[in-house]
Amino acid sequence: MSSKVERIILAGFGGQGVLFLGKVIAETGMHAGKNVSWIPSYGPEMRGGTANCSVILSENEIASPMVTVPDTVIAMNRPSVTKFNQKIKAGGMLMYNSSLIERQEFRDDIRLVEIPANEIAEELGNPKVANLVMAGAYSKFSKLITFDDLVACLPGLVKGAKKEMLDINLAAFKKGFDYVEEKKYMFGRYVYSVFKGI
Amino acid sequence: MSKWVINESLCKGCGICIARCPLKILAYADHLTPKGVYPAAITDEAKCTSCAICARSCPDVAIEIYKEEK
Amino acid sequence: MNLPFSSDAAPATFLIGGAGAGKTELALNLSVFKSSRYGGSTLIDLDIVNPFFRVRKLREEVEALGVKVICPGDRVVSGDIPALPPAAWGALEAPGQAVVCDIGGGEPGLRPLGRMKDIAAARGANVFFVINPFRPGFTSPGELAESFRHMCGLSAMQVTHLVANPNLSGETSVELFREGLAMVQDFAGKTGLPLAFAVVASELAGKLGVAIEGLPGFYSSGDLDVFVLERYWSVPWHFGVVR
Amino acid sequence: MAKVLMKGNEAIGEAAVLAGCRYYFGYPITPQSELPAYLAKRLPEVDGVFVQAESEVAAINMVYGSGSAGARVMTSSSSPGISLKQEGISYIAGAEVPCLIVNVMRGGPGLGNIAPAQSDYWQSTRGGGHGDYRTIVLAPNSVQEMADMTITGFDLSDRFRNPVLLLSDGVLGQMMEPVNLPEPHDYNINSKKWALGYRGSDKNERNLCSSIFLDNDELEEHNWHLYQKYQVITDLFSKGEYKDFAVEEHLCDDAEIILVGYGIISRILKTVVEKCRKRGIKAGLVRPKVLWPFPTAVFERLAKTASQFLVVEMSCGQMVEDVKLSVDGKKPVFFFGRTGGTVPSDFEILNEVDKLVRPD
Amino acid sequence: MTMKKVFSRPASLSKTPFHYCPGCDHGVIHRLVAEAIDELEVGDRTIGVAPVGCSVFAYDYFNFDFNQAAHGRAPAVATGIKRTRPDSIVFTYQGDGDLAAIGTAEIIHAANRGEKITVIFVNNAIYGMTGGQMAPTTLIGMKTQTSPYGRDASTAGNPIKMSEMIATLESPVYVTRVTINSVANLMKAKKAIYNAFKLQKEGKGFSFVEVVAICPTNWGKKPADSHKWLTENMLPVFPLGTFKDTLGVEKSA
Repeated sequence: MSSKVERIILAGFGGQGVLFLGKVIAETGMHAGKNVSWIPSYGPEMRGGTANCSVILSENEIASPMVTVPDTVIAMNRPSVTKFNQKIKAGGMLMYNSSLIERQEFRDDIRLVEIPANEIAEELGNPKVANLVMAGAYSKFSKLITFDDLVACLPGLVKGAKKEMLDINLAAFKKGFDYVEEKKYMFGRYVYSVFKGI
Repeated sequence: MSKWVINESLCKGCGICIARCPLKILAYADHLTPKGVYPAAITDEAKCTSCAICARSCPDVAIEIYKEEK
Repeated sequence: MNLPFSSDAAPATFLIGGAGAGKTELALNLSVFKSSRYGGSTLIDLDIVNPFFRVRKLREEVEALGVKVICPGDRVVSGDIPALPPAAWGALEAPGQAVVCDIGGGEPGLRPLGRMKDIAAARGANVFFVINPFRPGFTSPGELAESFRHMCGLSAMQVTHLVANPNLSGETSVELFREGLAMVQDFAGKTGLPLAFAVVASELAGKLGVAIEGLPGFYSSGDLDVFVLERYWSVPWHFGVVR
Repeated sequence: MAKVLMKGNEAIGEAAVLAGCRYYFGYPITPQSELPAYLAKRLPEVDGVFVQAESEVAAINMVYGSGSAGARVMTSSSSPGISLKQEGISYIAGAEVPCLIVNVMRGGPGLGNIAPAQSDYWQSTRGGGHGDYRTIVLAPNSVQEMADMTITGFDLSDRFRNPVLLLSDGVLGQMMEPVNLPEPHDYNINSKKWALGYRGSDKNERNLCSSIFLDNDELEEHNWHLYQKYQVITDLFSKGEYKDFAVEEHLCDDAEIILVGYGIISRILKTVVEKCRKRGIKAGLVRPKVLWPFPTAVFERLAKTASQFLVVEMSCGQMVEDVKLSVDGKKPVFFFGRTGGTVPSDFEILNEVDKLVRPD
Repeated sequence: MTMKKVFSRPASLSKTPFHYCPGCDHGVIHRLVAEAIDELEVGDRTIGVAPVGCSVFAYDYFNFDFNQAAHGRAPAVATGIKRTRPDSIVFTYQGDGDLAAIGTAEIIHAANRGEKITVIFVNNAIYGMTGGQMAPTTLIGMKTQTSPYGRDASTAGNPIKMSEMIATLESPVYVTRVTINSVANLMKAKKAIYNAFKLQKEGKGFSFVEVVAICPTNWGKKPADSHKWLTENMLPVFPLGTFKDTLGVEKSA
């Protein structure tokens, strides 16, 4: 992953909160002093049951905000994998919600990260925060935003939320981040083989 | 005693005032105005009770009525 | 020598007829003719229908020829506002100059005449029904009769004469003129209304054997009175241009 | 003020409030509905007026009324709705009433779809309604510019008593970027002496806002008066104070091929130019930021140095005509476009550049 | 001995002669509006909205500010003006084509929003301006340029009764229909127009006065005959009366 720019597509069913997830990442990037852009799926792409958005985090000025070749795809459901799997840049990352997506034969030139986001969210007592679990997980990989940035940004994103809600959001971040940490993904190397034959 | 005044430059000769005057003391004048209209005129001002029906009926607001103040 | 049309001296002439019958051109010519013959005339523009064919467009040109033009106020001259000029009533009432009234084409143009029928009757006005048998709605004896009946009903005025204006604009030939004229003559016979005269464009007059001394004017062609037109109004996109 | 992450549509709304706009009249249509939604919430907070009209036709006429009464007023819509507004825009231009109109373009003709498009270029720059008139057309390409040009738009419309059109598209309307919001302006509704209801002590005649001139000469005089105003505006944008505002050039000085695009396309073209340069192709970018008056002078100048032009649009080719007029046959002008909601990718544009630069 | 004015031209009416045909009711209705404005002493803060139709030049006949709106759009324009300058007295002056056909949406919704404006609706059952075409209020069987065989309800519908329609809405505070076919009715019309503006002055809400009027030119009748025709033919279809007076302005006056 280039240290200068991260191009992300976030996709899932409507209602899984992928647009908000994108906004969380973009807003965090902005507060971390990066250039950012966020575009929701729009037009013909909207058909077919997936909602998605594109986010760019960059050290430099963002020319085109369109993401055609993502560095990272965060997929919350199966159709999103089908739709975006082939577009990921070689050497990029597919981070997917393994609660809803079965392990399968993916491309072997990308990094795979599986997060059982729904299960983690249910453990926390609120299935709606599965998206934020992914945000926490993403911060583990990002070179442009950190977990602390994410945490710092949260109160501004959920203005007027009750303390319990804020707490559960923070917990979701943390769980996602920790999940990646515990699994000890090998950063900087392509770990496609990790899943092969397991 | 009343005074009946018409602004002939506004009168279009439609005849509504003549038709509505309860005392029938209005008629067309026998001269043309510069605009080519035979205007309404009062034939017997002494009889006018200043009821102002003519003035109120005039679509061109051409008539003014005055009455002697006691 | 101009042959005066016998009823020409009537103090007021109303021209009615279908849209495009040639009323406005005839009204212009008649008023110019009357102006030269009687030392002045008045042309009243009562057209509330089509702003593109109103005599007011040619006001300055005909006024230079001694015709007093009465038309709605200056501010509505280019507007689609059917305001009638109040001076029209004054002009019809006033004794003196000959008055020609141009009425807008088609049925709606006839409606305002309802406001004038009494004054027209009191003045013994000529009411000319102008027929161009080459206009839609007038091309067969049946159609012509139906249109005539219908329009007379709307105009509320008693038609006193027919006027034949058989033309296909620039394509009018002698044969065509005679063919159309015959139809109007036939119609005049059926209705018992006199055919006052036929309208002839100056270009055609020579071919019909009319010796012209001055335009516009009344001439005789055999047993027919013809009124030969000066073309003031050639085509609407040339309006305002007088030769 | 700190940066905030905003959608393009929301940025317009907030910038309008900061510009002193307190009146919004609109009707919902995708993809601009966030803007009325934003203002419905925001305007009451600043004692402003938000009215959801019964139609776009009514909305633009409310704008006409409010603008004629001296307000800074705006409306917004998307392509089919802008078509409905054209009657009112023509009246507003005729009566010389200032206002801001936002078009977040979507696909057409007809109902088309809700996807982003740039197919209202002709409608926007050629008047759109009946009669001889012009609207100033601003074309932002970022959320920041959506905000900035909203404010510029109000200033321009007040200065020239002319409607200003902010021509955006679905992508810009929907995308979020950080925005530096400008400082709020105070706007005094009684600053326009000609406005209806103006009751300053220097008012001696009644005021009239009208586009009717039934007298031929009066209308002709009015038409030439408008024309002269448009000439003044054109001069200010081509050589006067708005010269630099009107157009952005990027790496044009030594460029052999000039890419031309406005709005979101210009962002993609910037990426294409960077990629071209990496591959040794001397590409440059011209981005008209103002579509009327069109920055003709830039093209006249570049036609001397560049060897060809490629215009890229999300339409079947509309602005390309203005570029051709400006280049005036001196150099070839090519076109590449996508429609139906597809935003062309940098790769496909690069492919087009390749075909032109390396024709074998 | 001094002479006292019994009747003269109201101050709000300009000196410009009307362009209307001789005998046209527009002149009287203009005057009634001007008198109401004068009597309420709001001439310095009144803004009119002129429509498209014969009264397109209405703005020239009053001494206060005016906007000239597109056909049918006057209530929308008035909404914009009133919302922007709530302390102004804003009224529209519209004909039947303007208000009851092309601008139906605008009038209904302005009424329904309860815009605090006054609408003067002149209904003469015909399109005067364009030469006597059928209006939405044209009577059944009435012949016009575009209903040459008489209005046929089966294809052209029935005359729209705007006052009745608007009175069904919750928001309007005053909806009344008057005429000026006689001096007595004229005085009632004057009162109605006064009431409508009075309500607006008090900040009360949407007021609507329909004036059933004549078009002697397009009807082809002299003014007196036109008023007679109106009485015999229009009033049975468009009955006079007040359809809504939420605040009881007529009784309080």
